[in-house]
Amino acid sequence: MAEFEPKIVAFVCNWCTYAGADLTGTSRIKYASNVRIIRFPCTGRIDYMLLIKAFDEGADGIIVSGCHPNDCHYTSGNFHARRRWIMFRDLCNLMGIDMQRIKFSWVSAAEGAKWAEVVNSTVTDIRALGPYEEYRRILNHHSKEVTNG
Amino acid sequence: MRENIYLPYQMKIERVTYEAPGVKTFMLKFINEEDREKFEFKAGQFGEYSVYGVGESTFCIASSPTRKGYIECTFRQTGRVTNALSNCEEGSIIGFRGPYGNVFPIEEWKGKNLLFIAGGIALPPMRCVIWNCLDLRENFRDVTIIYGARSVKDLVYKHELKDWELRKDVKLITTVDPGGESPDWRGEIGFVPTIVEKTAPSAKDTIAIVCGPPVMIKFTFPVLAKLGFSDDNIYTTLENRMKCGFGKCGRCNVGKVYVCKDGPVFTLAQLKDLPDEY
Amino acid sequence: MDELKNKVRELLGSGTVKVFIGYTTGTAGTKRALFAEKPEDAEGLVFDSSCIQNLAVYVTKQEVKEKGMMGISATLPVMRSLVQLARENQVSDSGIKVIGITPESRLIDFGNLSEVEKYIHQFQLEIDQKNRDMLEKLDKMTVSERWQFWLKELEPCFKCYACRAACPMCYCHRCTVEYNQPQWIPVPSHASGNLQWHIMRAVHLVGRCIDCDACANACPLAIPFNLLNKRMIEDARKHFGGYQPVLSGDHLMSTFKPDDKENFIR
Amino acid sequence: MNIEKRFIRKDSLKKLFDALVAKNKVVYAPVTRNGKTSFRIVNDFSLISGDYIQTTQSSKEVTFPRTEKILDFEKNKDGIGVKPVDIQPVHESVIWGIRPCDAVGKGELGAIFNWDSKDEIFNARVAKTTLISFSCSRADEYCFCTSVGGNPGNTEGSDILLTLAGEGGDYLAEIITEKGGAVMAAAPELFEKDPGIEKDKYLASLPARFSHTEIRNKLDKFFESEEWARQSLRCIGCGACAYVCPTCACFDIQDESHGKSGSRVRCWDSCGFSLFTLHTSGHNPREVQSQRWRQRIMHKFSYMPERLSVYGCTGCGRCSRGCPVDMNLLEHLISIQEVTV
Repeated sequence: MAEFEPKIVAFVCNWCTYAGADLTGTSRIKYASNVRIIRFPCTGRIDYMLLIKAFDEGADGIIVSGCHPNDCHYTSGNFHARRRWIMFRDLCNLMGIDMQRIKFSWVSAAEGAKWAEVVNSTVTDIRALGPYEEYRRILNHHSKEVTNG
Repeated sequence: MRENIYLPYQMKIERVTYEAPGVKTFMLKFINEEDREKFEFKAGQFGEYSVYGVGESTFCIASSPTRKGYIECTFRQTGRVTNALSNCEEGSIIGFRGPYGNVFPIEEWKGKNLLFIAGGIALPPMRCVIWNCLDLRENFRDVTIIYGARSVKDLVYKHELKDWELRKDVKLITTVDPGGESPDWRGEIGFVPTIVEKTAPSAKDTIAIVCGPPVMIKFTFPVLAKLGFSDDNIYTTLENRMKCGFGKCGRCNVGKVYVCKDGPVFTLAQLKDLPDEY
Repeated sequence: MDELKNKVRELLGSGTVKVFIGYTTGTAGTKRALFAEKPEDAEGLVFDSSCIQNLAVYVTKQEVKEKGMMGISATLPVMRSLVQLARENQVSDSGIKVIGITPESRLIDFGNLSEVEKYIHQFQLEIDQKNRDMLEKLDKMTVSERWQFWLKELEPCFKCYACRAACPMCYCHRCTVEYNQPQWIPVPSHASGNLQWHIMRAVHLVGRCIDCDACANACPLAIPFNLLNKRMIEDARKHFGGYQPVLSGDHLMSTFKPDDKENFIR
Repeated sequence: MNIEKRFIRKDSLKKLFDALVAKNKVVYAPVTRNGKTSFRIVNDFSLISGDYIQTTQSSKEVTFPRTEKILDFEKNKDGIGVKPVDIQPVHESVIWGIRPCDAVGKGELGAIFNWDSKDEIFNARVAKTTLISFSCSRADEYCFCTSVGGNPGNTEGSDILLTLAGEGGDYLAEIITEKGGAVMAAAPELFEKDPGIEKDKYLASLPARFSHTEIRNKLDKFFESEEWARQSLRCIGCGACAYVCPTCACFDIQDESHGKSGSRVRCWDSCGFSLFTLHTSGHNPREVQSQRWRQRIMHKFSYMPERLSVYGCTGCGRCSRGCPVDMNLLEHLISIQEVTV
C-alpha cells in the first residue's frame, strides 16, 4: 500500500505567511505538497469554526499561521487571534480533539525557509499520527439506530 | 405512486433565461422518459426544487400545464438554495418534487372575463394560469392583465409582455412605481392599486386573480371591493415557508388550513376566514 | 419573604416598575418565573435555595421588555448576568430595577447597576470543587478517551437548544446555528453536528459565562456540557488572571496583552 | 383480533427478553443514565430500568429518528447520481417497557405521516416494530392520559400489554395484535393461563382533569385570546417539549455533503423555534413566542382532531417534565378550559 499522504489545510494571513509561502516558491525551496493554503486578510479573521470545518471536510492536519507579534498589518489582529487560540486549544483539548493535529506558527514575509520547515515538519508529524480516523468516523452517521447505553 | 415521497425527479436545465436583476427562469426537462410522460399538473401548483448538497426551496411552476414535456420555474436569488440554483448552468441537473397544492378552478371560469393583477416577482405564479387561459382563449371573454414592478428593469418576462401587448385578444397594462420609469417607458407610472382603480374592467362576470407582495395585495383588495368584485371572485396565492409540500412538516399552516394542501390558491372569501398567520 | 413581597407591592403600586420578574412555586414544588404586573401579584412570590433559574434570561425577551420598566429579584448569578448584559448594551438603568438577594436571603435594594457591579466584585468567579474534580478526571484521560467520553455524552443531544434558550448571554435574535450561508453548524443532530454546536456554544461564551449553570439545568437530557464552560473559566484565570463582569472597560476576549503567554506557536 | 389474556411469572420476564434478543430482535428498553431514563438498545436484561413513571424521551425515535436519511447523492462525471435510501434493511425491533400513552402516540404519528401521501420510510419502520407496553401502576402530577381519552391500562397501539399484578411481581399479559402473538410464539411456555387477574385493581388511579372535547370546542374561538401571551411569557422558546413529545412530527429537510457526495436528511424541528416559519423575505407569520405557543396547543388540540381525526397529545406529560421553565401543559389546558372567552 502506498504511504499515507496527509491532507493538510493551512489558514494563513495575507500579509506575512502568504507572502512568506510565496517566497518559499520563488526561492525554489522544495517542500511537501500536502498542504492546501487558504488565504485570509489577517489571522484575526480566522474563525475557530473554520478549523473544525477543515476536519469535517476530511483534513488530517491544520496549520494556522500569520504575522509575528507586533508585525500585524492591522496592528493587533494577531494579538487578538493569539488570545483566542489560547482558549480554543484548551477547549479542543478537553473535547478530545487531538491538538497535535493543529499547528500554530508565525511566519513573516521574509521567512520562506521557515514556511517550508513548518510545512515539512507538520507533514512528518501528521504522517506519523496517521489519518484522522477518529474524526472521520463521526461523519455521515445518519439514521443510525439509537446506540447502546 | 412513488415509494419514497421525498425523492425528487431528476431534471435537466434545458434553458436559462435572465429576466431581471437576480431573477432567472429555468426550463426543466425530465431526464427519465417515463417521468416525463406520467407527469401532470394544473395551474397554481408548486414544487420543491433542489440543488443537491444545498437543499430544497419552494416555488410555483411557472409554465402552463397546456405545454407538455417540460416545466419552467422563475425565482429570485434570495436565500441559500436560490443562490445555488442561480449558479447552475444550462445542462446541470437539479431535483424537483411535485406538483403539490390545489389549483386555480379554470374550468369554473368558462364564459367569464378575467382580470390578472400581478406585482414584481409574483408574475410567475400568474404566468402559469395566464398561458393556460390564453391557450384555451375561446373559453373566456375579455382578458386583462395589469402588471407592475418597482422599475422597468424589474419587470420579468419582458419578451412575453411584448407578446401579450401585440395580441388583440388581451389587454395588457404595465406600470412601474413612480421614479422607476426609463426615458422610453410607454406604460403607466404609479402603484398597482392606483392603476387597477384607473384601468380595471367592470366587475360584472369578471374573475380577478391577484398575486404580489403583501403590501400590494393589502391595498389592491379594497380597490377591487370598491369596483364591485365579490370576495368569491377574487383569487390569490399564499406563500408560507414549507419543507415537505404534503402536510407533514408542520410549517405552513394558517390556523387549521395547510397552505401546501388546501392552498396555495385561495379566494378572498376563504382568506377572510383565516387567522392572520400568513 | 414578606419583605420581598412588600417591596414588590410598593414598586408596582408606585409605578416605578411595570413588571417584576421573580420566582413562584410551580409543579411539584419546583420554582419557576413569575411576572408580577399588579401589586396583588406579589403574593405569589417566593424565594428559597431551589430558585435556580437565571431570571436574567427574561430581560432581553421582547415580550417582557415591551411591558416597560422591569424589576427583578436577583441572586448572585443573576446580578452577574445583568452586569454583563449591561456591558453588552442589552440592559441599562433606565430599563431595570434590581432587588438583590444575598446568599443569606437578605434583600438589597440596589439604586443602580453600578452598585450591583460593586456588590458582585466582592465575590470571585470560581467553579465548585465537584466540577473541578470532574475536570481533573478528564485531564487525566488520554485525548482519545476524552474524545470517547464526549461522543458518548453528546450522543443523546437532540439539539433542542434549551441550553441556548436558558442562557441570559445567548440573546442573539439570530444565532450562528441559524445562519445557512454558510451553514456553520449542521442542522441535524448527529455526532459531528452536536460536537460543533457545543464547541461553538462554549467559545461564544468565553469571558461572558458567569457559571450560573442555567444551561445544564435546562438540558432535558442532563448532558454535562457546562464542563466546557467551566474549563474556560478556569483557563481564563490560568492564562489571563480571570475575569468578572464589568459595566465598562475591556472584555476578556475583545482585548489582548502584547505579552499574553503561550507555548505552542512556533 | 380479540385480546388474549395470559399470565407471566416474575422470573419469566427475563426469559422473554432473552428469547427476543436470541431471535435477533433489536430491543429498545428504558435505561437510566445521568438521572434520565431513555430508550436504548439493550442486550442485557439487568440494565433495564424498572423504576420510572415515564421515560424522559418518548420512543418515537425508533420509528421517526431525529435524523433520517432520505437519499444519497454523488456528483460524478455525468452530473449527479441519486440513490433513494433503501428502507428494507430496517431491523426488526421491539420496544420494551413503553407506557400505554406512548403506544397511543404511534397512531397519532402514523396519522400525520399517512393522512395525505404515505410516508413509506416511516411506515417501514412501524411495520417492523413491536411494542411491549407496561401498564402504569403509578402516576405523577404531570400525567393526564385519562383527560385525553387514554388510561393507565390502555391497550390501544400496543402489541402486548403487561400489567404488574401486585407485590408478587407477576404480570397479566394481554396479547393484542398478531405481532404480539408472534412475541408469544417466541417463548410460548412463558405465557401461562390467566388465573383471572382483575387488571383494573392494579392500575394507577388518575381522575380526568379536563375534557378534551370541551377544550377543542373552546379553541375554535380562542385564537385571539390574551391567554396565549400570558401563558407563554416565561417560555424561552427551546424545542425540548417538541423533542420529547411522542406525537410531535414537525421536521426539516436538510442536505449535508462532504466533498462530492452527501445525503439529504429529514430531521426534527419544532414550532417553538422563532425561525421555524421565517420567510426568506424576513417576514415571519409567527413572530413572537405567544403565537408559537398557540400554534403548539392549537395544532394538537384543534387542528389535528379536525383534519386528522386524532388528538396530538397522549397525556404522557413529558413536555412538562422536560421543560426548563415549567410550562406545565396540563395546567395551561385547565386554565384554557376555565378562562371565559
